[in-house]
Amino acid sequence: MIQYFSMMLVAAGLYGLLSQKNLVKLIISLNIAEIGVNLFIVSIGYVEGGAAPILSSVSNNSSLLFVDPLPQALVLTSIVIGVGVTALALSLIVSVSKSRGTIDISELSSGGGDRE
Amino acid sequence: MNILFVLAASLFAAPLFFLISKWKKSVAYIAYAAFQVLVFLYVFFWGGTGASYEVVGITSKLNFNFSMNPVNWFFASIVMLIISTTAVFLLPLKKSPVKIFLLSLVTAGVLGAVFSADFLTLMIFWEISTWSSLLLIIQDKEKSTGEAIKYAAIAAIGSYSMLFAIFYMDSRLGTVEFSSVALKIESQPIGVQLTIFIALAIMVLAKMGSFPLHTWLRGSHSSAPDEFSPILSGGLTKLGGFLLFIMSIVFPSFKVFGNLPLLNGIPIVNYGLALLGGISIVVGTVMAIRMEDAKELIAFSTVSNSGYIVLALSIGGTYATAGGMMHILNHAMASAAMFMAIAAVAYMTKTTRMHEMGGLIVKMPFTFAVYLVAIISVAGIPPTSGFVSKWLIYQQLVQDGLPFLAFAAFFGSIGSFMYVFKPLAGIFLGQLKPEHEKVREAPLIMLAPMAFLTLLTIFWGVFPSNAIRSINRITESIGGGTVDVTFSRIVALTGQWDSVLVTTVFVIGLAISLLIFMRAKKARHVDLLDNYTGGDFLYTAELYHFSYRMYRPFDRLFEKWPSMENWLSSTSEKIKELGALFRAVFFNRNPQVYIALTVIVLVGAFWWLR
Amino acid sequence: MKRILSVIIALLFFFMIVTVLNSDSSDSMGIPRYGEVKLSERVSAKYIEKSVNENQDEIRFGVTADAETGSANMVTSIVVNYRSFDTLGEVTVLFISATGVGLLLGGGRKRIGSVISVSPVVKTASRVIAPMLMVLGIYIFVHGHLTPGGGFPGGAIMAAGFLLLVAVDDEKRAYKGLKILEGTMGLLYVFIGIAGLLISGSFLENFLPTGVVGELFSAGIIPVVYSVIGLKVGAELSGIVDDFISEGGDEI
Amino acid sequence: MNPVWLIAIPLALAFVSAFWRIVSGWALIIAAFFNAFAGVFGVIFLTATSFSIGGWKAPYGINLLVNDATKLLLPISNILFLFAVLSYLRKGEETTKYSVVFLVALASLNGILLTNDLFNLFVFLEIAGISAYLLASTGEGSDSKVASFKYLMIGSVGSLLYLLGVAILYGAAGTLNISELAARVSSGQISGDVTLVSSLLIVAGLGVESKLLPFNGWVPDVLTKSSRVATLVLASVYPLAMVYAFSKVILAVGDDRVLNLVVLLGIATVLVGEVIAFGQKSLRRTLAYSSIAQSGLAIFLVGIGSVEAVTGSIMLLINNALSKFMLFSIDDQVIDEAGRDDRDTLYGYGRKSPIVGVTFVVSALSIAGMPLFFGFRGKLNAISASFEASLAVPVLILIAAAIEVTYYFRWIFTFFKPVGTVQAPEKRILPSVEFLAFGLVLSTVIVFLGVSSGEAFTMFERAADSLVNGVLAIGKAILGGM
Repeated sequence: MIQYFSMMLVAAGLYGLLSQKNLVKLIISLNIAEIGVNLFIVSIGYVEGGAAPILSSVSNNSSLLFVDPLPQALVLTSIVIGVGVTALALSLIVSVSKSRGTIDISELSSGGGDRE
Repeated sequence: MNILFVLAASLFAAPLFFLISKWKKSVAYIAYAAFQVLVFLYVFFWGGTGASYEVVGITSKLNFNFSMNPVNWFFASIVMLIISTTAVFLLPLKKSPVKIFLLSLVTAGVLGAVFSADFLTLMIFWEISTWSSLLLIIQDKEKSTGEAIKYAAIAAIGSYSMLFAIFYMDSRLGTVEFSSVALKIESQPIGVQLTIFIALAIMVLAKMGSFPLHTWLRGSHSSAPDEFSPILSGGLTKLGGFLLFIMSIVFPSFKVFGNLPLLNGIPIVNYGLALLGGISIVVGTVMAIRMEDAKELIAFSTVSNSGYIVLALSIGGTYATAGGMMHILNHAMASAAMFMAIAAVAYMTKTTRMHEMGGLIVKMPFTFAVYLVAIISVAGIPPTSGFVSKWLIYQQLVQDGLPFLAFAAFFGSIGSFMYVFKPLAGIFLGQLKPEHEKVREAPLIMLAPMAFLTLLTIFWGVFPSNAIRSINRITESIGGGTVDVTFSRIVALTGQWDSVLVTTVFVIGLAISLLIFMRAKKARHVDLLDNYTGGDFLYTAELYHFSYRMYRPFDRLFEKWPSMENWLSSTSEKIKELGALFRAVFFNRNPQVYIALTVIVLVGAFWWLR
Repeated sequence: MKRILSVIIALLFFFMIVTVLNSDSSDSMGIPRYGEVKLSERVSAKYIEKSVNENQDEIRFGVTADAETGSANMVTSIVVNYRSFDTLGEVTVLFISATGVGLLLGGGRKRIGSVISVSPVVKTASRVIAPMLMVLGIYIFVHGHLTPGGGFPGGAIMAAGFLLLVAVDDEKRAYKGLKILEGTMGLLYVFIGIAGLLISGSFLENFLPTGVVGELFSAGIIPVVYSVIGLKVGAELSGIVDDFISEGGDEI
Repeated sequence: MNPVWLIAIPLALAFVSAFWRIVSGWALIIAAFFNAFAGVFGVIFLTATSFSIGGWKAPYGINLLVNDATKLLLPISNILFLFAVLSYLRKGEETTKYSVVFLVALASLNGILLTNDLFNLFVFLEIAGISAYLLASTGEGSDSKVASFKYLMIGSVGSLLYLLGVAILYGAAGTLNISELAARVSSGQISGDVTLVSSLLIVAGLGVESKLLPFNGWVPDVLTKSSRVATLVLASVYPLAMVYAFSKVILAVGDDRVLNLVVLLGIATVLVGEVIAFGQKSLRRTLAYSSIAQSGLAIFLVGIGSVEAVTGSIMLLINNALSKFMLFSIDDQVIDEAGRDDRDTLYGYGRKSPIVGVTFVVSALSIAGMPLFFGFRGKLNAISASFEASLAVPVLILIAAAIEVTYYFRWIFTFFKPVGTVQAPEKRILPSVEFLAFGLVLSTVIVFLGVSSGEAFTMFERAADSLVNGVLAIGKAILGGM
């Protein structure tokens, strides 16, 4: 179920990416899709009844049932990468809006773009 | 010393001559000329040993193959003859290091191509000579860049078509060598055979400048540097003849396509190719008649003569094969001589437009003689070698009963009288222009190679048996029939040709007319533009030059013909339009379109492939 | 029209993935149903048992000593030990985007002031809370090998402290020292890797004793690396915040 | 030498120059020189193939793979990068501002070439991507910022798709090691739907950076609007690394059905790229579209997947990198000189500046695939291999090649158009020193590879073999050892 939900997030993000015009909204849509993918990655590591993969005084034995720790490590990486890309994208938006005075993608495309 | 050494030497000679010419141009040019002559001598005397060589090299499974068979010898001798005479001819002309570099590369490419024993080697060396000749063409004249691009486009069509054929052969037959392809091709399905044949034929048509791929010849020949035109027309286009000979005779096209419907005993594929040859005879002739520039005119005469070669070699048969081969030899010499004569005139007068000249016979009699013999040969008049080849081709046409092709061939012959006379009259006859009063005969170093070609033309006209025996040896070596010749006679089915006898008669006739000429009254000189009594001023003097629009009435006949000249530029426009469309679709300005396309392709591919 | 198309495309994508998730994969390895993962078929099994290089008996919390990696938090052991190279890359991503933000927005001297006026109570309170947040961040990344969390959350919490300061104080700017901290920490991470290469034979390999699982001073280089990462991430995120509020003017 | 130095040194210097601006230019030069030398002398003589990171054995830890293909591409990409850096630092203005970005890009490109782990590849792709977005935004005016933003959008979506593909693959196979995944995929252990959708997602993700249609919408804008030095890197070294990563991953974990799609998209890329390039009036724009076409050429061969095809792909890739480096630097020279690069400006430029002209001819002829130049060898392999697919493939490729030859010749003719034959030749224009050096070196390499005997080409074959069979063999060994 959670996997379907994560894919819905991806689809929602995709919808936003295709339909929105505001650059900031586009980045938000991108983030939504990213979160969907991250959620999906975590979900493929879930084991029914598994404990969090941390040894502690409660779950103190590696022969216990744990969930898959690798996807969690991957998600950590991909979240941070997402943060980096978002920061860069936002700063690009700031710089574009300073010079062009608009953050509407269709206006930006008609002004610049692939001209002869 | 084998051909590999010569080939390597000629490849390395290019940068060497370039460096030498940076130091001293004349030394480099003399060395270049000497080298070409040496290569020619080597090729001519030791080129037909029958040895073959294999050099590891191209890709992991394909190697360079060279052979020194009679066929290679024949074509190599012709091409090197033209190149070496031109190399001597161009000594007095303007020198540049770039030109000598490219000219040396052309030699290397041509040499490798004519000694090749497989299609890939042929194609690679041919391409080398093609791109270096492309760069050579644009060296001198400003309009040349626009013209050379047509050559580049058509050469690309030809080369890639040939490349397709080569690798198709490789994938189907596992070999690209001439001899083993000839053995294995017969067992292939007809579709494969046809594909290979047609793809190779496109290369032949493109490089020989035959209809419908002839449009590059006019611009490239006329805008090429004057000293390069003889090589381009006499040397490089003859490589097409080499490939054609390989694909129609060695590759036994008659046997291979024998199961297809026959037209007058000729397989429909060969007939189609011959028809294209016939069309290019007609088109070349008609267009040549309409040209005002001497070099453009000869360019179209090359189209027409390429048509003869294509026609002859594709209908096959003993006489046509011999005639086609002979015609390659003739036309190489004649067109080279014509271009040299025009180049000599242009060197002295700085123009190639015919109506700007006239009366140069008094100033340049030897050049005139060279030109005269060359046009006689092109028109196919005895006692030049041009007659023999055309006679042989007619023999075959009559024997096979091919009325359409025969009509084209006769049309070309008669038409060639008209167009070769135009420069003759325009440049050499008529009245000398005042600005050409100071023109002198071309320097000896230019005259010598021209005279050499002229003598050869007459020699093989008088003693065709000499050339035909060589051709017989070639056709014999690949199992074809031979033409019966004696010392002075050629025997064909419908008659025989005694060249020595005819020449004797011709010489006697010449002597008589000379007598009459000497006894007759001398003509009086009148200035062409002397209109003192007319009471009018002449503002457009060239309109009154008698060779300007000389064949205007004839020209009008063909004015409405659809022009084949523009298909290339219209294709280019189409490609540009397509490009604009593609750009609008795939490189839209809005990134959302890219994302949408990405996902659509992804999803579409998933449902398609699943 | 555009929206409808977008919906259709998004739904098609959704169905594509759903089809794969639902596809019958009884005879081959498909995507396991939610919660039905067999860990024994995955590389993670070895990470849990800490027996990648040699077979280890059962790991017991607070007992087992000198395991191949001494981290009680398995995710941390993967992030900073088994797949530490990813983490180095991840740090670099953050680093390069922080640099990029700086390059694009320019580290100007003037800054954007806040629109609303902040009451002195909030100002004072935030001055108390911010250092506490930073200490919390340090606590989190130092204990990264024992508890949930680690360098990235720790660094983010530290940056949150900085953000708090910046939000309430119009004059507040980042110190130039942050850049130095960021760069040095990155350099240190690479040096730890090189030290591993020189001492133990491969890049980023552990060269410290791993200690007893569950103790603070255990797990070899993991706490060291996580501290480095924590400080670096904290400095970087603060730097990004600072760049976003800069308005131009002279460069610092 | 452990190849990880190639990643560690530039990275370390990047961190140093982050806070120590004054040395950043020097740091960049040191790193570029180090990588160029280490890339040549340190890697070629390596006998080991696998280098673990962190001391963990193959499928568990990340490992770097040094096979014959890497040994070929590492030196070339590092040397080209050095050349680009040297001409960047010569420019003078704003010399050191972006050197951090260059350093990180250098490290990430080496990482992409070396790593043998899907997720690690993702990380390096992201680093390279972000560096590329930054490099793309370096142009003058806001156009380059907009172009960079578009690049970022499509690039992020691409990497998102790639990540999703990797996740699906991990969910099914439980490993991220490319070799092990290759072994599992080839032995049919993984269900068909999973391999299909994951390889589709990976094709889309990697296709963005490798300029595969329709994922390449960013290319023309970025390559024409960004600053000129950034273009040198983005047009020569980046495609080398990206297409290599594409071929490595797709050949290893790609589903056979997806290979057909790759052939299809590759050919579409070639055709579309060449057709658009044919109509362009500015040199830089022509080169940008020609880059797209060349990438397509290298990629469709990957889709065919035989050793011969991949040999051709690697050769074309290298040829494109070498030649495009020269062509884009020539475009720089022209813009420096004349301010524009349309046809009218360029008429007769090669006569005024013969060295620029000659290098242009060499590189253009090599890209167009004329004999005596390296590109021809690649093209022969490509066409020969394309007969393994349907007969339409070579036909389409040859049509595209004919278009390509024509427009490259048109540019050559433009360069050498004899303008003003009567008047005295105009004054000679001398190109910059570094251009002379690089042009000479690269032209020599192109001609040398063009005329050297077939024996020298076994290295390309070995490289291809290591991609087609080598990666899989390592995976089989891992599976067997588990």
